[in-house]
Amino acid sequence: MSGNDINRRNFLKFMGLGGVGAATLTGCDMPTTVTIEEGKEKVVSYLAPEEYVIPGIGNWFASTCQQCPSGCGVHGRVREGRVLKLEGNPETLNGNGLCMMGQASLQTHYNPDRITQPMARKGGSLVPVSWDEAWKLLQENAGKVDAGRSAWFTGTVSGHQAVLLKALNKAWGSQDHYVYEAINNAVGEAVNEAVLGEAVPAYHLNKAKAILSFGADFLGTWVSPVHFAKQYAEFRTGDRGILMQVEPKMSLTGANADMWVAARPGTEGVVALGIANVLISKHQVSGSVLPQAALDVIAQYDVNKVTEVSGVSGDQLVRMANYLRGNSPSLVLSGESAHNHENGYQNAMAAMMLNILLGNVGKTIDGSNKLAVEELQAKTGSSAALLKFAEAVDAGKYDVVFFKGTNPLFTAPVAMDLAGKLAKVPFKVSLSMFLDDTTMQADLVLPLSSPYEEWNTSVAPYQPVEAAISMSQPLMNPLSSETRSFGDLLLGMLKHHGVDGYDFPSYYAYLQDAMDKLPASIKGSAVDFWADSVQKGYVKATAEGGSLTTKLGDLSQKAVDVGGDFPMHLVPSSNQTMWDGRNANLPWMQEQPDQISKVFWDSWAEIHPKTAAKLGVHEGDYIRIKSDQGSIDVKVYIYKGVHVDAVAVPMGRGHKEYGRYAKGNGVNPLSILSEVIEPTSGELATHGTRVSITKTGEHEELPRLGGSETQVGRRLVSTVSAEVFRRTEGA
Amino acid sequence: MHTKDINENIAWAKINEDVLRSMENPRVGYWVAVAACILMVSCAVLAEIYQYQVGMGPSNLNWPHMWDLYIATFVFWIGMSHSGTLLSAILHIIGADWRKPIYRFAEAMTTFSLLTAGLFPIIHLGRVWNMYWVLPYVSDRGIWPNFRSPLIWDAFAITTYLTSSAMFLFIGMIPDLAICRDNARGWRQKLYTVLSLGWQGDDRQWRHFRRIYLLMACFLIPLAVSVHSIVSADFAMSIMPGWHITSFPPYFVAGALYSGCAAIITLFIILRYFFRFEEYMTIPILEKTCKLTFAIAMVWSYLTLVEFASVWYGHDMASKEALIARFTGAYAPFFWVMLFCGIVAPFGLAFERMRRHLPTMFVLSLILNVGMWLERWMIVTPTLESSYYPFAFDTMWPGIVQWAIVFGSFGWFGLLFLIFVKVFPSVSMYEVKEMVFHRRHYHSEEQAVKFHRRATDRQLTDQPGTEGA
Amino acid sequence: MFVSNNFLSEGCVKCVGKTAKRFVSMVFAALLGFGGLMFVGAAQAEVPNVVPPEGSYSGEDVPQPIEFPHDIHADVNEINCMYCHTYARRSKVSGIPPTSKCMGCHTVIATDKPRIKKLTEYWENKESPEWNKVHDLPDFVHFTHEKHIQRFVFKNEGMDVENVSEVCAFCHGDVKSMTVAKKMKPLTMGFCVRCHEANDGPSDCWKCHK
Amino acid sequence: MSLKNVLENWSDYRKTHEQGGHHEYEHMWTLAIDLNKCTGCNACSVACYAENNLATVGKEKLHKGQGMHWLRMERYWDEPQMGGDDAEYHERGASFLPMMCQHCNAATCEPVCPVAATYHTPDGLNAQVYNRCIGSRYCSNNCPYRLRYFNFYSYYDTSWPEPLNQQLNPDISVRDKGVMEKCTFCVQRIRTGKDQAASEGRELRDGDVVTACAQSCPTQAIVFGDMLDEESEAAKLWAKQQVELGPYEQKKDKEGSELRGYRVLEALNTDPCVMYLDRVREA
Repeated sequence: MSGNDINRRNFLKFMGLGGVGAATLTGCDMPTTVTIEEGKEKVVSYLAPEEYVIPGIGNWFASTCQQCPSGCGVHGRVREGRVLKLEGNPETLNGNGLCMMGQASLQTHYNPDRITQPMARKGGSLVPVSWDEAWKLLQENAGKVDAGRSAWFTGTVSGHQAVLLKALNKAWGSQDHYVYEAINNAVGEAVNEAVLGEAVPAYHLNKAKAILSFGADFLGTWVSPVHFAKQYAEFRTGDRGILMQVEPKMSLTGANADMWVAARPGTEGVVALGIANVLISKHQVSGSVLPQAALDVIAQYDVNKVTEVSGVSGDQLVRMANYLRGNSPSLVLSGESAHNHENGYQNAMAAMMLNILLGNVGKTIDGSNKLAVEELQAKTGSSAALLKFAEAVDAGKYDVVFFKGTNPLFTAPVAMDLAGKLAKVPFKVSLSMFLDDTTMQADLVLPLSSPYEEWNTSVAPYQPVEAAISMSQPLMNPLSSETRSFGDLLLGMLKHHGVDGYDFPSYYAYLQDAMDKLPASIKGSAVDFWADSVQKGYVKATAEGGSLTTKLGDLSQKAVDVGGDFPMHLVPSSNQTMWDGRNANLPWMQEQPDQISKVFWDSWAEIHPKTAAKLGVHEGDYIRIKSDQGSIDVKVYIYKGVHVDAVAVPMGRGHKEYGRYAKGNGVNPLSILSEVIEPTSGELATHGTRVSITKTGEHEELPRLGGSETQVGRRLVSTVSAEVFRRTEGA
Repeated sequence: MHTKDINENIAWAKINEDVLRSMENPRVGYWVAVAACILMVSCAVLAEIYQYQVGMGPSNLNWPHMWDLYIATFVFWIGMSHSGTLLSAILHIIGADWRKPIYRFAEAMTTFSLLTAGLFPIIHLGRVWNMYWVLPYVSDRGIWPNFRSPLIWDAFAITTYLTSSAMFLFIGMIPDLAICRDNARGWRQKLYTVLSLGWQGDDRQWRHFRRIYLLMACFLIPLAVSVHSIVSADFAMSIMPGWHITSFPPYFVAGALYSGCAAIITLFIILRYFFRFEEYMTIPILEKTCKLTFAIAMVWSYLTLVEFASVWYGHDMASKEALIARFTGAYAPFFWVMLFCGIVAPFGLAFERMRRHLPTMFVLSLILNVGMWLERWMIVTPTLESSYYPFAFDTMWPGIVQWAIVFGSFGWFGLLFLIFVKVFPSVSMYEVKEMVFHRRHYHSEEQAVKFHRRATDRQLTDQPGTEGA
Repeated sequence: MFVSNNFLSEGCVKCVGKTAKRFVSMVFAALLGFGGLMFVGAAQAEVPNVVPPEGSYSGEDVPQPIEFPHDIHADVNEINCMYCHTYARRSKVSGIPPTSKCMGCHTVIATDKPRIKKLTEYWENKESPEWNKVHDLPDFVHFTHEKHIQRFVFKNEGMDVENVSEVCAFCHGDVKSMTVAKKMKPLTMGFCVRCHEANDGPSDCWKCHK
Repeated sequence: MSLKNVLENWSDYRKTHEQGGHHEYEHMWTLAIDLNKCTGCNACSVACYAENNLATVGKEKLHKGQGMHWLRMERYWDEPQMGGDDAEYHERGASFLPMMCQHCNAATCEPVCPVAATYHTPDGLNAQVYNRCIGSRYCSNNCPYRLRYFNFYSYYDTSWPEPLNQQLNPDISVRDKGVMEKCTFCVQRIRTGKDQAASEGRELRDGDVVTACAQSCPTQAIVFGDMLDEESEAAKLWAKQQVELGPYEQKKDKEGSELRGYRVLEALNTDPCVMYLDRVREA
């Protein structure tokens, strides 16, 4: 690890890209085409290397992964001026581990489709321009907009970038900063806020003896998967907790569950009420912690009713209740597939009710430890922001809109006609590394440097134990001299706008200054705070977590409608491979088979064998999934991990732009979503779309890894019962 | 029923004349055949160049199907080569003199099919340009091939067998080459002068010739058996279900003789028809060949069934699954066709009327060989389709590159053979003369009754050696 | 012994670098060479406990941006090789000295010479010269200078670090006598393997192949 | 080994060829993989791509079975004979199995290679020397786990368009068409770790070398270590599970032990160096 107190800036300045063996990359000679003739390769020496730089020996530098909003700490292996490999930073939330997206974030950095210079729309198409011209265009179009007529539309932002962005908005006289993430936990946050008094509390999976998760894919896409995986390992050792997952389509977490229960989409809340009913009526769990209104609702949902509504059998309900009753403390979570419905708020509320009923609050759910500096905290995304933004744009509210770190034209349902509405914005600026679907519609494109080329601070939205500021430092020289870091651009815009107090030569200088001004409680006693933080990759600020309240809201459930012409539920599932589509341009991610279906490089629809039999389709047959907003044709994968009434199509593929690896690859289920909205939180109910499926008659082999779905009687993975495990390895 | 297998009254000069006639004045049909073969070879050459440039990918080989048609066809051609040894060496030693008019082209077939077979292990290498690494040469790097690998044994076996069978072919041809020399002019005379090694046909030469010929025959028989046993070791030495089978060596040898004999019938009919060798390649000889083929077919069928049975009654689940997969898996149609061609079709050989009907025999012999080619494919591929590891189960269809090269290999063999029949006598003149001589002296009408060998005939007295000293 | 040390060596046969010719010359040496080419270590007696590798090669002249005179530095001024090639004892690569190191001396020494002027020009432009690689091993070879220097110099009893150039010469030839370095040893696998055998180096393929 | 060496050490040479492998190991690198902790998240697989210059081959080729996933994450559904049932849904979730080269001590791939490009190192690794490989692909055919992958094309043309190629790890070669490749237990890391230890003048310690997969695993389900170092975590795990290298049937299994450790297809007597610990389910 980097044990050197160094000035990274100088290091990079003096280090020629590639260092020794720069002209041809070492390791790239092909075994069959070897030349060892003299004078065929070039060697460039260092100009003036740092003491610790030894060619041929890798150094590790800390940074932060920006591939998803979790913000895991990483160590990057740097050799001869190139970053080669990322590993988890053991001292941060994610520990040693790093998920596949984090591993592949290197390919974001080295991507061949990165934008290498500013581009402006001229005569209908984007053409490269110089930075001078770009700044001029920006000044002309954005410099003198009226107050309040500009907006930022970004993904999750935190740290000093958020500070600068806020300052910039202020200078423009606008309050409008929309933070949009297609994969979010916004409904859950709203319920947490209402019930617990805190939007993102700390979950202690490792302390739970049983976890019941309603569609919260905490090993895959929910909140902070790598951190949860680490806790999950603890949860599974010793006395081994029991994991139950209730959802319409098997997620990665579901695949690891002891009990995976398929519930009709949108009925997770009903299942939760049913479990509560069993707990109270059969197990004499005292309902006194719940308000009477809640108990009345629970009483309505006896086993038969729950079975009728959700399709979850009485036996399953009783077993789940038994597990929860017998293993305390437990933890009940709710996620994507429960939240993203018209009744998502009630679903999440019902799940939260179980936590209160079982007395988990304060044991496995705790107050989190927010960073004391409010302005550095993460602004987490929601799809409500997208809806509001679309509305505002449609109303012609903005003259200038800045996009950064999000691709709404890909993730927004076609029904919203976001593209059409965006046409009403005269000047759209996209700050992006790639020509994604949104950037292609921009009037001005400013090329960003990659997270591994820039200085940055960020704050992870999920701060369970210790609040921390994550530090990013450049792991190598920028690949292109024409890209700029987001921080530098913000600073530049502030300067162009003539805002006082931002007279720094670079974002790096600003950051050093800003870090220096952090309160002493955060800075601690380090001799050289800056160097120490950069070297460690984080600044930790321990504080007592707040305490949580338990104000349960309304539990009454809305009946899921029958669907009429559209009897099936569309589940646009999320997974780690593609996330919301941002990973579609990474060849490693495309090449990785999906965790559950093992399909690669393509989209697929998951249906239950019974549904398939009814349609008469086999694996690889195309089905047409039709909603009131359009249809998509997609190949099917048939297995028993999806509810009979549901058809699951993973999101993330089907880009129209976004580089050679993403373009034209698969279909985008988000494109046919109906505009269903969860009324309480205002979120887009992405799982609320009803569809019909028909066979198209076309067939193409499904690109799927693995010749057999079962072990064909070999003992490759065998299963022992938890009882045996506890006997032999239990604590 | 007894029919004369050769007319003993045939004049010796006519034998020379007939055989030498077959060597000259190629007709249009010959050139068409040559052109067709060259075309086939060009397909293969183009495919190979493409494969060399691009890699093994276009051949559709994949994980887990690392081997496919190349190895199957390699085994097929190696098998084909066993017929020549059978006819010339084994039948020579056991004294079946009806082989005499037909052994020459069978031997040529041996050599050429080996030349064809030898190409396949080379073609199938991912890095052809390093193929010489399998040979134990003294290297600057001080490294050696892995002598434990059956592929190395293959390299040794094939090169040895090729050398020996080519020698055997050549040595057996020397007296005939001398006849050619004496009758030829121009480049042919020069060629035959060199090749006949100064053969004068005197006593001493004949004595040496007989000895060396017998010696070579004795040497070749164990060699041939070992070669195909070694080829079978490519599979039998592995641990894959469906390959790791103890009975593979005899099974492969039987299969080899089987396909070789079937090929002999094919070529017999072709040569007889086009070169008008009716007087030498007579129906009775064909009948005997057919009977021999039938016997071998039955041995092969027996071994096939033994293989099934031993797997079925064995304890290895994976092997059993592999067997069942052959009968029911993706390649099952080919497997059933193979069983039909290999086990059912040869019963056609059991009927005299069919045996004596040339077109039927021609078609039947081709069917048998299709069966034998499929057999090799069905050994290689279904095992790779489903073996121990379910995650790697996969069905693969060979790509056009593989087909082109396999197709071309037949052209290559045909081309070599076509050249052979016009440059060298495809019927052994001196041995036919011997045969005629013997028939005249021992097999005349009354002698035939007296001396003709029959199993039931216990009154043999002074049966002369059919191979004169 | 029937098979001499030199049985497989290239002895003093000039190898011209083409594989085919090398092969021929090898066979030639093998035929003629039995025992006749025994010459062990007379020239390099300074390095104890070592059987120096055998084989020679006549490299081409490689043009360099600056004709660096190894002879003046290493021979006339007796500068230790590791003074400039400083990574050799602790890394895989010996390292081309950083330009700053050159300038360490040449801001004062011989500043009027044309080569130094050129160097100064590079330094002032904040550039490093692009040298042409003379001793290149294929990229699938894991060769580490560190191990060799440690074995032959630092952990070699009786070896004087002053004489490190004798060890360097095993693979790089007598650089002291050259201006611009030239490839003087074949650096083929056989060359390595024979030396490894003679000096009990590792014989595992994966020690060097990566 | 030169001819001289062969002659002088004939009996050793003969023995290695009779019995295969080494008999005096310097290290014995092993993995222990706990399927109770493994979530099937694929991080190990991508880490392997990143560390080992694995080519991404694209949809068509990967679908054809010409991909390079050295570490593949297998997913199986329960079937009746493996304790599953014919219920309407997969109630027990999936079984995940991260499968990389098992570095068998009696590797079936080794004896069949015609040019000895694959062999056993004194570190207990099943080595593949890319340069020596001529691409006969026999090793892959003879690997019961199907863990060897062949370069059907020159993937380097297409896999790393500029500047993706700058990510290539210089410590390991990029393979060209026609050679076999497979998991090496990150031999470049072992090499670096050893060099590092040697230059610090100490013995290799547990934790000095971690394979890319083990390092990236979020649940730390994969543990890498030296079996000969009794203090290593991996060796302790093996000992705790009473799984031994060598036999084709574990003593504890014969005794009906309930411990979870097993080796995949052990009965084939390949003597794999990777121990798995059974998946656990509540019922």
